[in-house]
Amino acid sequence: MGKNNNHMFHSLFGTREMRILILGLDGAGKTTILYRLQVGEVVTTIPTIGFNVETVTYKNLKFQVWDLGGQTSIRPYWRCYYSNTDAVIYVVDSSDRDRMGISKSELVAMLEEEELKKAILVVFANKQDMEQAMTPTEVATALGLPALKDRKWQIFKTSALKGHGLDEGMEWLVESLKSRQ
Amino acid sequence: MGKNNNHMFHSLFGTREMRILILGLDGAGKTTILYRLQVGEVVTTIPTIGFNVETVTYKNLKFQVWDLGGQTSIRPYWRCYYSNTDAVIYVVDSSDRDRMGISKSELVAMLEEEELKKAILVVFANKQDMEQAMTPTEVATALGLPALKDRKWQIFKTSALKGHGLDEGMEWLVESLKSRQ
Amino acid sequence: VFKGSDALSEATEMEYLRKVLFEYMMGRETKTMAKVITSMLKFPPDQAQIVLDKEETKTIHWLR
Amino acid sequence: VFKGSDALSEATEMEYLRKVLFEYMMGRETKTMAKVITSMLKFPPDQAQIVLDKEETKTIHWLR
Ligand SMILES: Nc1nc2c(ncn2[C@@H]2O[C@H](COP(=O)(O)OP(=O)(O)OP(=O)(O)O)[C@@H](O)[C@H]2O)c(=O)[nH]1
Ligand SMILES: Nc1nc2c(ncn2[C@@H]2O[C@H](COP(=O)(O)OP(=O)(O)OP(=O)(O)O)[C@@H](O)[C@H]2O)c(=O)[nH]1
Ligand SMILES: [Mg+2]
Ligand SMILES: [Mg+2]
Repeated sequence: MGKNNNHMFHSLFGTREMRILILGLDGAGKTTILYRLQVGEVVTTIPTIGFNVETVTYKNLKFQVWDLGGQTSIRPYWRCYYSNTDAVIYVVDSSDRDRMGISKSELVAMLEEEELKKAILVVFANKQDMEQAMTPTEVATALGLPALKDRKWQIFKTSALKGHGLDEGMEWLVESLKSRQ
Repeated sequence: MGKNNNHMFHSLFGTREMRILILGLDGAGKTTILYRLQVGEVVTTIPTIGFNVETVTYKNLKFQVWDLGGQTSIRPYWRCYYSNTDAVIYVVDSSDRDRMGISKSELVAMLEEEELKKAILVVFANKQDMEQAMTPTEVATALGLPALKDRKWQIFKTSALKGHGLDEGMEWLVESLKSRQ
Repeated sequence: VFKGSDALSEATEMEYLRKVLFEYMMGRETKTMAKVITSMLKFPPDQAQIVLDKEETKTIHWLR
Repeated sequence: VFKGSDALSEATEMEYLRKVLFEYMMGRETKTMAKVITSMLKFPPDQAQIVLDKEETKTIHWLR
């Protein structure tokens, strides 16, 4: 490969917009995370009936990030957004022990979809600032992550409110996407 | 006006597509009439949930004819089609005495709409082949047609099934549209 | 729509909506279809206006 | 949609549908929006396919 080719490759890579979905139950903190990533601040949110889509630039990579509403009645339509998705950020409210089972079912159903076969999975065990929060290990077990096959995944403890852990998660994601090329 | 101008006027007039709506209660015979006009035959119909739109040529005039479904729950959306309408063909099942009052209310509500202010009204007292059919005069009275103000209208007795009366109605309509220019 | 009416007419409205949407999505009579859609689904007036204005622009574009 | 669920989630679905339709009608992300619309309104599979194929064609057109 000559110099020119190499240059073109990088340039293409540098401009290709990756598609990322932020999924998880209602109230998990998805919208809060999207705008933390985009504008670096905590914004006031209302439940998302629909979606937010923003362009986020991270380490020279451009992401088209979709934050989909997580309420029960509109969750069935997540699948309409799966096509061409490079990675899923799955957000869990670590303090919501009662709904950890539901969160797991939704995750499992999602990972079974053909269109997401090659998507990288980042789990954010969010709301770690809360006292009753489960640890990332507990969350990982509750979601059945260790049993996952043929899936590149990682879990991070985060607090979207305090801004903890998001950078670590994004860094891992960027490296994973790069090494996947 | 010179010859050329005159020619252009006629040519414009000749190609302008008039917009006609066929309205009336469900089962009145609207769809049957549309296809009688277009293909000259009685077609088998099912209740129209939506609309049919066809180009009908009559006496060198081109009409875009819309036949809208007349069931109660979709009647409220007739008004979405009113814009730029040149004429309304209002179809009544002359044998359906019980619903003549409803048919009148719908007609009155329609004629009150600003967008139809200049539209010509042709009423087809349809199903004249049926024994219990009201006469055109009875239908006209039941619909309150004689009381209409600022409206060019005419009623015709028709049988879409037998193909009676439609030509007379269309002829009057064409002449009215032409003289309106 | 889909409220305060019986199951049968609800089914009719759904079928009607599908028909109108299909035509809209196929690019046919989009101005008229847009009116029906925004009306059936009770778009807030400002949003309906934005949609209808957009349809007007499309038409003008074609005419040029 | 709009069946067998309580009034609250019906309202949510309606709002969701309006949002998705608005985006579609504004010409934004129409491929994805078309999937949601045909899925929410339970288009018959053949009609959904026609709509989605049409969206594909639009995209290819743009790319050329
Ligand atoms: N304590 C705490 N609260 C958080 C955290 N992240 C988000 N929240 C709060 O959780 C609530 C829900 O956050 P959203 O971002 O709107 O949740 P969502 O996942 O987008 O919810 P839907 O749009 O309904 O799917 C808000 O009040 C947030 O401020 C966190 O890390 N810690
Ligand atoms: N006897 C008789 N039957 C007629 C006549 N015109 C129509 N019909 C019948 O009436 C029935 C309803 O006719 P359609 O044309 O489908 O009625 P429509 O007004 O389109 O009804 P919607 O689509 O539900 O609004 C059919 O069985 C027709 O064959 C007529 O002049 N005489
Ligand atoms: Mg949200
Ligand atoms: Mg009909």
